[in-house]
Amino acid sequence: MSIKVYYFASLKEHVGSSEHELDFTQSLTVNEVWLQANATLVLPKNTLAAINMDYVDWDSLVSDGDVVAFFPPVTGG
Amino acid sequence: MSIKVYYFASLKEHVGSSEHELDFTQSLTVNEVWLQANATLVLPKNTLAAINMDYVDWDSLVSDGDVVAFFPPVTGG
Amino acid sequence: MAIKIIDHAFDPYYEIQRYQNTQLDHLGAIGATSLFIGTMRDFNQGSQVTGMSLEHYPGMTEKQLELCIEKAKGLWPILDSLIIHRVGTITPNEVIVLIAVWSSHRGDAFDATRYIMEALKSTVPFWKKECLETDAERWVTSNTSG
Amino acid sequence: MAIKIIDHAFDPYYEIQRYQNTQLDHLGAIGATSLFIGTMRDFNQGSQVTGMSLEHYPGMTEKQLELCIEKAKGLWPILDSLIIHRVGTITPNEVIVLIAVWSSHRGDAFDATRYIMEALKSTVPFWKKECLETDAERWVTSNTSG
Repeated sequence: MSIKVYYFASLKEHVGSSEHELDFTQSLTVNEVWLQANATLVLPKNTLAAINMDYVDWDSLVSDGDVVAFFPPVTGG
Repeated sequence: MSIKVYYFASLKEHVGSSEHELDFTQSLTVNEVWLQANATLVLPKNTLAAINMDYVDWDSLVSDGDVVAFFPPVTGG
Repeated sequence: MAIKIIDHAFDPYYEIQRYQNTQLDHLGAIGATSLFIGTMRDFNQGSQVTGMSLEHYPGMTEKQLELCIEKAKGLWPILDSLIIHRVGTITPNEVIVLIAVWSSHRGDAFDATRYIMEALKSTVPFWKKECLETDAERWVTSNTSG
Repeated sequence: MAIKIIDHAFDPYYEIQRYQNTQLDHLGAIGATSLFIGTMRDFNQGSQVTGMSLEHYPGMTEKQLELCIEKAKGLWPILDSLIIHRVGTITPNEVIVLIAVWSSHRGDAFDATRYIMEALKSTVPFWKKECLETDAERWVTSNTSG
């Protein structure tokens, strides 16, 4: 299965990339997606995760075709 | 001593006049001012009183030259 | 800080723009602007309302409005404020009151705007008389709680 | 109900007037309009700030803003609402966000506006990076409480 991963704001700078495309053979959690994509990087605490533009917990399962996003706490308004 | 008395809104209609001029020889409270000016009229409950545009209690004393106002609860905004 | 009593229909956004362009204090420090606009509805307490006349006590109105602002300033660090209130004959959809508060932080602007509105409704000498569809008139006898 | 993300400076009062004149629902029932306008200050956390860039997550931004409004509608009987938020490069005194809520009664408009603003600040994917007087840049790492 194939998913897209997006990074925003300071996390995009931390990762050094705004997106990754990943292919897996088995089902993964959001946390495992982070580890697969960025194994060598420290995960900044408070990092938020979304699947298809909805907030999710880090143990949520991703499905084929999902868009996963990681980003720091939001600071709009 | 001489004072002015103003009435507003429904109280003006109740009294049938928008103002009175009164002359007294001794010191009076706001309540006594109402009785002097409108002895025969029932005082509508919740009527508010002001001296010189500040809210006052009904037992406040009026002084020469004061402007006393009586009016119903306010309904602006 | 400004207080205006107006006896004709006014556009609150035009008034705010004009105030901001000519009189607003502390521009660079302003992070939050909170506005409240009260408009005349076409119904009230179960009846269709076709118009309204708004009486006030000239002089005491301004004095009490200033007191509302002074009290709000004592409670929150607000940078500037503007109150405009209609008097006279009003038709549905016209603006009755505009309250604007400027501050550095949003919580202060929200709190102060609401406080001023509640203080205005309970202390400033305005009185509404409604004209009903039946041509009857009735005094509004008390304000609803906020 | 409308949501707009804008990448250039805008006049909130012009936008509100335009919305009211062309799109506003339930006109005769509206008794209260509450607006909040967030503006960029020239200082933050002890530093002079000369500008800001505002990043967002297109698509998720709109989805989360709609969710803010839906949740507010579930809590208060609001008649209409408008949210406009800036993205891109912003200079001090420019407007960052406009929230407008229309309702029959004032308490609902006040409550819903504040709720939407707090929900926006905690859930909608916008991120601010400030440019300091020293030419340094810094990400804003958390929003202040409201």
